[in-house]
Amino acid sequence: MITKIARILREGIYGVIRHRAMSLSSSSAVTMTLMIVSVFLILSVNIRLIVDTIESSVQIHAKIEVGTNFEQIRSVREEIENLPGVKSVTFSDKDSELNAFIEAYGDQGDLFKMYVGDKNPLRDAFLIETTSGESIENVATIVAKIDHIEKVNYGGTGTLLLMDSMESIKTGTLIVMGALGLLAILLITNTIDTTINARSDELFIMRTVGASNGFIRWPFIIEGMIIGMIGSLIPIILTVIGYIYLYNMLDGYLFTRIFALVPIVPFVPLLAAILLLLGVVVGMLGSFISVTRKLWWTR
Amino acid sequence: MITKIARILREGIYGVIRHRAMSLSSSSAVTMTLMIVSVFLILSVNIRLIVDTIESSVQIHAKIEVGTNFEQIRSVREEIENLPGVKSVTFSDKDSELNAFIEAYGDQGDLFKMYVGDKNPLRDAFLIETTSGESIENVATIVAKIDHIEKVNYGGTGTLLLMDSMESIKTGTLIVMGALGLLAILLITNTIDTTINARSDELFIMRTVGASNGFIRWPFIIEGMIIGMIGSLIPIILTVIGYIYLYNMLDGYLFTRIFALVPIVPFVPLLAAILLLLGVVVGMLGSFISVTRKLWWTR
Amino acid sequence: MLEFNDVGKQYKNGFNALYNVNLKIKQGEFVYVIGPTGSGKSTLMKLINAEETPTSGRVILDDVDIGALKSRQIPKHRQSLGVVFQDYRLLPAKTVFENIYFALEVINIEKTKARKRVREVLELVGLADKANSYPSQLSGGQQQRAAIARAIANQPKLLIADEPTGNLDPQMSKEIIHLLGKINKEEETTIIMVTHDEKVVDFYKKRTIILEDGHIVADLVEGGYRSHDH
Amino acid sequence: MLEFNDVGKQYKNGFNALYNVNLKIKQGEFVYVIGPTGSGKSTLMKLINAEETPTSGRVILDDVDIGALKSRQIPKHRQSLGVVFQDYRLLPAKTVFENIYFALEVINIEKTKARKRVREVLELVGLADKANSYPSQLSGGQQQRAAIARAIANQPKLLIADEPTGNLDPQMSKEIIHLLGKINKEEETTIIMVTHDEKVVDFYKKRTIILEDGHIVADLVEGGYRSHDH
Ligand SMILES: Nc1ncnc2c1ncn2[C@@H]1O[C@H](COP(=O)(O)OP(=O)(O)OP(=O)(O)O)[C@@H](O)[C@H]1O
Ligand SMILES: Nc1ncnc2c1ncn2[C@@H]1O[C@H](COP(=O)(O)OP(=O)(O)OP(=O)(O)O)[C@@H](O)[C@H]1O
Ligand SMILES: [Mg+2]
Ligand SMILES: [Mg+2]
Repeated sequence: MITKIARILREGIYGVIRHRAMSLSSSSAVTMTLMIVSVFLILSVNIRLIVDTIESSVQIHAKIEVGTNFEQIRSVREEIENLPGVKSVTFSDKDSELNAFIEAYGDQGDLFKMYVGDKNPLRDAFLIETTSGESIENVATIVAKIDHIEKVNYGGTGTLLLMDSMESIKTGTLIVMGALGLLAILLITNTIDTTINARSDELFIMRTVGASNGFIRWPFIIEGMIIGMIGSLIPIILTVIGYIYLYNMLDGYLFTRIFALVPIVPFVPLLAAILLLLGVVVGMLGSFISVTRKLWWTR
Repeated sequence: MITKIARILREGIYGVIRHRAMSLSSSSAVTMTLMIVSVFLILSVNIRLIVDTIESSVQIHAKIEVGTNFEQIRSVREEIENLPGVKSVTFSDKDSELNAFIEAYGDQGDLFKMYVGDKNPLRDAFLIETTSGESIENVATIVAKIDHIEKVNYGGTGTLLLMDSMESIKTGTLIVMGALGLLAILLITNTIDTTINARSDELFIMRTVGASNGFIRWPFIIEGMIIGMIGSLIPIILTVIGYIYLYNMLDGYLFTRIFALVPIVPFVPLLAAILLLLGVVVGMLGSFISVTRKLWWTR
Repeated sequence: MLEFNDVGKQYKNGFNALYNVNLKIKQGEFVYVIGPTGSGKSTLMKLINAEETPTSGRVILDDVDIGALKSRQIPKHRQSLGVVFQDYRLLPAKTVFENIYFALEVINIEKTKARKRVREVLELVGLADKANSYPSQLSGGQQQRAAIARAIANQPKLLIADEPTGNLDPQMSKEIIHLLGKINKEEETTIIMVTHDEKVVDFYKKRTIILEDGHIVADLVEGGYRSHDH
Repeated sequence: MLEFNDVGKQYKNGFNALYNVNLKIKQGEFVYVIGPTGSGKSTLMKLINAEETPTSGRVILDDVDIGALKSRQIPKHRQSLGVVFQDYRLLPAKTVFENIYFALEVINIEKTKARKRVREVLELVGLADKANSYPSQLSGGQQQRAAIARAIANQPKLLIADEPTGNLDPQMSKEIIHLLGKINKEEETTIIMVTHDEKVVDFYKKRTIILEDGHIVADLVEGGYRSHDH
């Protein structure tokens, strides 16, 4: 058993070394493919984080009827907090509402100063954060029907549209990632296939000398794994160094303090693991498929 | 001459046909690479369009001093229009300013109704559109110094940050596109190289039989072109059909009426041309480089 | 031990290489197969090696119908054979030593024993000094001897050799034939050898089968190249 | 016409295949090169074909130093040669016809003339019926004859044939030697032929150069395999 494994490993390593040019060439194909995957992964994960940030920044603004007493407010708050899709509920009395209003309208804000004090026409309100952009509309509708709630506002159709586009972006990145992942797998498989195809005479000779399919196959599978592993090294190194560099250079934020980058840990180790796995496992699989198909046509 | 070209074409075509499996395999590698390029191109071009749309929706708001007469307003307007980076200038008198204000603040807008008429504290203003997000700050600074302009406003640092991120996104897509293009070129070259590598014995035999490098090289270059061409067919078809379908399904808009998709013509034909060119030219080049290098090592 | 029953072989392109071949070879025999180029000698060998299947008739080795072997049964069959291929079929990325060692690994021979055996057969064919050369670094005759060494390494019951001396000088040819004769005698290995070498056939007289255009035209127990007249 | 001046050849792995070879071959000569396997015969041929370069001394053909030819000058040189390689070197993806046609296209022969010539040489080596077969569909001897046909197709001034009859039966060998003899006489082609075939060397007596371990040990104008004793 151990001698068998030793043989397989030895032959696999020899195969890579003795067909240096070929191995290097297919390794670099794997490298390029994984570079693309890596760039795409970094982009899409960060886009998703940004989208999440934007989504979670949207709040539902629920005005409370005038004359609702403290007890009632507390029970309404509890009711809202227990709704599915609600992340947090904050109470904001009418004074802070006015302040927020004045602040928000900057320049023109002064026009409202006259309302400060008893003339304040605004209402106490709840600020409700939802867990996802999708639940905003739902939560808003339900909250609107709760007793003592006068009016619910969440930026109207504009916000909903924004939320819709954010969801679309998320789905979009998922679809593109899936398609790209598939293409990457096919590309790597194809690369390994070409490598082995170029050596089908060896497979043939081994067969005619009495080697069984299993005997022939394993060293090639090891070869595919090694090629995949070598091919994933550069993308991994570049990804790790590149992302850490970028992260530190940008101080962890994209454009503004609002959009944080995905933190280095655990993202970068995970990414490295994915790249390695893609290289090794797909390399192995490509090898297996290719050899099996070749042997299928060899008597 | 004609017989020479005929030979080259014939041999190139034969080469592809007689090494069917190999040709198909490398064609599909080209296909996958170009699929990735295509998806990326579609994404980035549309992202750039959206970014442009967002950028151009930002206006500079320049208030005119009270008491500026019609003549003066006209001359100021002309002066602004002649500034570099200015796309259009619209005059908006204080009544329409108030209306816009009331409308923009929706719900709370009613609070301003009391100002309608002579009590209107607002100013006449110019709405200035710039050609790009980058020029906003510049134009604003210059306009602020023009006589009879009281105050200039463009949404403040928030808008500038947005503009910054938009520019970053544009640069980002350009960098990613460049890197991806390079990777694609390397991948295709590598694929063709592997294909020819697997047939280096043929090159060697041709040499030993007295064929000159030029004689050997040309058919292989044609082969590379054919493989590249075949490889670009599927991406072209999928891209054309896919984009037209998507465009029609979404009715030309992404999420909202604000974000238009890049129109089918001339985008799709151009994209098809780029894919074909990438396949054919890079296939040719890969072939050329590979054969030349192989011949370099063959006596 | 080996039997051809009415065997015909037509290649995929329609060419008929063998017609109605009937043949019986007993355990321990040494048989020459001779005939003009293209007469079907290698085709006959390929049928024994299960590389090609007969289009009619049956090839039977020790009660096993070789033509009917399933793909996954073939390795077992080949492991009991030794084959010298006309085109050598050495693995280009392995040294001479490794090429022969490979054939022993296939039948699961213990490491030190296998190494010893490889050195033994290399000595036998006079190639000990080229053990670590790759096939591309060998002369034609050296490659041929490496192929012979590989074929005899696993001490097969049946050895088929397709033109094993075509690239050897007369002296070396003689030695190789001598070696095969010894193996045939001492280990009772059945040997079927395709050859064009009149000298060999005339000198070491053995049973000789003559093929012409896919037909067996003579099967001479007394042997000799010239004993058959066109 | 062809001259070896003190030629030595050491391969990259350090093996010394030729020592101090001195040789003069005149226009129109027919020369056998014989010797045990691994004695350096093919190496000698490869030096003439500019496939290998001498590590010492010079190989001169018609005043041209072959070893000093630049890579881009080599094709011209080879176009004036005809070479039968020991390992045939047929293009696997071309039919027999196309393989030979290729050698004529290389020297820019007009299409209809080239086609005629291909048919002619195929006829000469008895391979007309296999014109459209691929090398993998040929028997060993047929591949060898295809290689011979390709070598003589361009009517070279100098023909070097490395073991051209190793896979041919005696009858066919005789015919091929006869054919080469005719070419030698009628077209004044200089022919250098490596062979192990004692019969041929003894029967068609020609100048015979004997190599052993990289040394020329005899250069017999009268010829014959046995005339040299070990
Ligand atoms: N794969 C193939 N497809 C078609 N025809 C083939 C194939 N292999 C061999 N042939 C033909 O079958 C005939 C017999 O071939 P085979 O190789 O058995 O000859 P042979 O007796 O071994 O000749 P040689 O002495 O030249 O090796 C030949 O005419 C050959 O062209
Ligand atoms: N590329 C190479 N690298 C190293 N050694 C080589 C190489 N080619 C040939 N040799 C060695 O050089 C010696 C002469 O080889 P060569 O091919 O010239 O022999 P040969 O006389 O043609 O033999 P044969 O009759 O067997 O064809 C041999 O011992 C061989 O192992
Ligand atoms: Mg044969
Ligand atoms: Mg030789």
